[in-house]
Amino acid sequence: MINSLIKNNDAVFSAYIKLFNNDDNAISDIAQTIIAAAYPLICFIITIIFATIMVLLLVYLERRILALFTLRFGPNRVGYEGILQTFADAIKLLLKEDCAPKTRKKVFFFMAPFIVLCPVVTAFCLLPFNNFYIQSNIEPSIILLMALASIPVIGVFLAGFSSNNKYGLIGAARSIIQAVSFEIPIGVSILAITFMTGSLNINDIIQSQSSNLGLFGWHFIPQIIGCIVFFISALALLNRTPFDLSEAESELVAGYATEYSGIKFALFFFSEYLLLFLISVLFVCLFFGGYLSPFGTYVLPESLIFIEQIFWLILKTFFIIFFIFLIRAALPRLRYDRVLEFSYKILLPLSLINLNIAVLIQYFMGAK
Amino acid sequence: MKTESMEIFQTLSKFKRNGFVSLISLMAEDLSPNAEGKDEFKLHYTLYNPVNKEFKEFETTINNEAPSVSTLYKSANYDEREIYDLFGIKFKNHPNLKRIFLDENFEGHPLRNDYENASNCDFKANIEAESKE
Amino acid sequence: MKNNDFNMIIEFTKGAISIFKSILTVFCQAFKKRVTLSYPEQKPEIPDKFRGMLELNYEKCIGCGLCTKICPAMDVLKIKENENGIKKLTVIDVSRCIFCGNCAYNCPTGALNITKQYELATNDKKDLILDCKKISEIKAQKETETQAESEISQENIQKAQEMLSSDNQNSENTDIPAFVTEEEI
Amino acid sequence: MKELARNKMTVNIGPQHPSTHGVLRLSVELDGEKITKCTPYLGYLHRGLEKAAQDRLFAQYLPMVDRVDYLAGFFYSQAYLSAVEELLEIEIPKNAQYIRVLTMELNRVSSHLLWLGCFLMDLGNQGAVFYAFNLRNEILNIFEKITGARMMHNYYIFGGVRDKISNNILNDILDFTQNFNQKFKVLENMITENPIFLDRTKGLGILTSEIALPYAITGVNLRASGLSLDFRKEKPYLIYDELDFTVPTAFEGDCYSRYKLRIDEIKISLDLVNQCTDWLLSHQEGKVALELNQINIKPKAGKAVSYTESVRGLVMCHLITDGSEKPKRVKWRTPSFYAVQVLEKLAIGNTIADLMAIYGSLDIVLPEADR
Repeated sequence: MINSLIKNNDAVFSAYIKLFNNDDNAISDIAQTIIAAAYPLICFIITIIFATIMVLLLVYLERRILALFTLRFGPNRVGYEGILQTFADAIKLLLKEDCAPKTRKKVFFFMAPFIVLCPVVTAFCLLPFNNFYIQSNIEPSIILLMALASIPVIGVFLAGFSSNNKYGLIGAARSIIQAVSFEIPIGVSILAITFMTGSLNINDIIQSQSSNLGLFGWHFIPQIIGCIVFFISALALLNRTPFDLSEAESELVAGYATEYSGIKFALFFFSEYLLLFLISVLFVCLFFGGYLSPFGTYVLPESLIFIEQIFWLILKTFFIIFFIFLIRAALPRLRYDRVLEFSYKILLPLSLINLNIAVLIQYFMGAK
Repeated sequence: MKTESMEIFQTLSKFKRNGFVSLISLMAEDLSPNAEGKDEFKLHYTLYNPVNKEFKEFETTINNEAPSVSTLYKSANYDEREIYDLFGIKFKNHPNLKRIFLDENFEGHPLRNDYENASNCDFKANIEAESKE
Repeated sequence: MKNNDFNMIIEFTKGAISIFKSILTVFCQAFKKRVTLSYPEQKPEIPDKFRGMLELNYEKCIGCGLCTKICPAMDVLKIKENENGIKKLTVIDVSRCIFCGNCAYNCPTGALNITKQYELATNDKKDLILDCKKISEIKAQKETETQAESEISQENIQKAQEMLSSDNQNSENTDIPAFVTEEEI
Repeated sequence: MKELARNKMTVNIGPQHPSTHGVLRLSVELDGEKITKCTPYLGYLHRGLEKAAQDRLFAQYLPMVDRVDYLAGFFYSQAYLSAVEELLEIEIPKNAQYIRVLTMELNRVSSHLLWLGCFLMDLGNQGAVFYAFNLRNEILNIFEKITGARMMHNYYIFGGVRDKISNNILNDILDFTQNFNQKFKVLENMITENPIFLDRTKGLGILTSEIALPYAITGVNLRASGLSLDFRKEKPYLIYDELDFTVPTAFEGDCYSRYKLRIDEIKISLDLVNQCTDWLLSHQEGKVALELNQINIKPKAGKAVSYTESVRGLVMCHLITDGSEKPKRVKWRTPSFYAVQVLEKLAIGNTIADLMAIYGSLDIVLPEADR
């Protein structure tokens, strides 16, 4: 069972060994084991560096884009057009004194940021940025990814609960209920996708969307309802406007993170934006053909396709994220009880209808 | 004209029965010390009748105490607390007669005529001390 | 019931459309002109009547005391006797000023004026306590110096004048301190 | 478990809470997310303005009056000055009256715009506040040209106003009012039909006239519940009886109708501004102030009360003098003071999110309530 799970991974690993092993006998067994031991570490470091750059870029972009819609400039002084602003902010947060209330529950208070951060970073290894190199290409990767993406809520709850702050407690309770109610429509719309493709692997789902039609072969056309439902639920899962109830500034100050400061707050912030990136990538992979080119064929020569694939994926993801930022500037916040009503009365039925559509398509058109 | 304290309540309830349902303003004025050398205050009630669009001003002189009209007019609750805070007039049967603007531990009632303007003196003393430095 | 459901669907689609409309209106704002001024490089337009820093023409002041009488912040302006025994307004404590302009509006001789200067932030609060006498002396000294310079030789009058016109601009900006503290006296 | 479920939680909102616009403290008792009791605490911004009047000359107190409500300073100057002018027994020139009305109505628009932005921010909208402030900025620029300051104007004086408004500025004002609707459309498109906004405001915080009258609520909050009490019509001051305007009313008394009324009021005020500007453009010669010695104001002993319809409701200035050069007692009747009080009643049964919406829709400005 486990062997079959890491089957794909083995292939990548052996390819990695071969990279260092130009003539087959030159490398000794000891060196091979050292490389084998270093492999996860290198993966981890690459992930962390990539994630950090992404988060810093996203925070910067959010501020610039929000400013764009509100007739301002946004940060434009530090570095070229303010590109180093978030870097400076991050350094400031890391060097800041870490204040915490005396009455906190110490263990949980300390644990909470890490519980939020770790699963999000872990989930990064499941993302297929191109067809050639996926850190961990296990068979049911989408299930694992959704499972990892729903763990942070526990951390959020612990943070609100352990900081002994009433705003934090209310925020934590809100985010738990929100996560529980919005994971159902997300799950059902993913189910519809898996019906369409017959696979639980994200890479397979992307591959199933490739056709000569390019853009028009992607899942968002037959699954338009599912696409909308997934997007709205993702907004709720990410605590973005109009569903930012757990950290509603005008009501709960900062929600669960009210008592956090310095590096712990930075971790919350970091994982929040990382999750935003993660879910957007997943959304693109499921409905917008992941790393596929919108023209059907790749522009660059075959040896450089892996770069082009990364480019397309990042471009699409940023487009989605841009839209999420736009919504933040435009819409007011929904009320707490209305959010739940919206989830159960509108999104859940819609996602079920979408599931039926997927089944019908599969029945009449047959598997690809 | 000096009214007995219960009379204020009765007159105002009569006004209310006649349609003056809104007490738009309540103001106090310090007249003390009066001819006898005692505390004397004047209360100005301004009433509004939304049906006839009519305004009525009603004045009365009191000593240190007056009946609360907050059961008749809800808005009088804060007004009376303000007057208690700044003048020290005690309103009988008021549901929550506490200071509204100033701190609970503040001494004296600043708008009374016999109030020593201590804080202002401090302010000037501070300035002098600063300039000496 | 069916009719009711139908109405609900219509309302739902209407709502979705108007949400989309509001998102679109916000999106269109991205193409409009930015409002922000990049402050130190780009300065705002200051209207003529702007009430900024106070300025005293020390010679004109007659020490009548109207300004101190009408100042709502009460301790901004201080009148003192100078060495000749003439009362004049000498200290302006801008750190306590509320910039209402009452003193300048009611000055009978026009000695006290409002300038357009609005960049008043300093590191030390004492920088904002102006000594009018000191400022006027420095100004007078500067003027006599420039006059003396210009009278040196008739030959270089033209050159000197050219130099002066540029020098004056520079000197006004750099040499005369805008604020003179009491400490410096 | 049952006892635990029934436990109520007391949350202290403010005085440093992002949506209390200043320094109001609300002590809220929560049952789950439902509010069962709400107690406001005032006084964090108390500056003793009534006490300060007793130490100061009439003209010396005048600049401080702008600061009672920093968003609508002109109204307070007008209230104070009309009380003093009543005791001085003077009538200010026609031009001055028109200029006062013009500036006050512009001020009304600017204050409503600020309210609109902050109200939407309370509801969680991040963008609208910038559009509203941007529009308000244009009005403040005009004020800066007219008076020399953006918020604390000190422009009205005893017997008129300080300066004439030049033709250039009047034309600027006309430009502004003509372009206003087009710019304001952005906000209206964003909000008025937005189902989330409607859901958050319709039927919420209903203030019926039965509640509003005993609580002495005035202004837009009262007019939203069906009573058309506007002191510009009721007790016309200045030249309001010569101007042509209507007083909009609504009957629902909820947050949405209060929002609607304020939007209507912005438009009516702009119309009034237009009327005043047209009049002033054709009457440039007239005096704008009586020649009074500003420092030596000594009204006769007596009592004067002035009624002014401010942005937030009725502003009354009770002035009692004893013939000296300082007022004996100045009492401000401020509308926000009463609007805070009604919050106790309106909050009950609503959630925290709704409390912020109600609080925002009542347009409470704390310095005004605390004085």
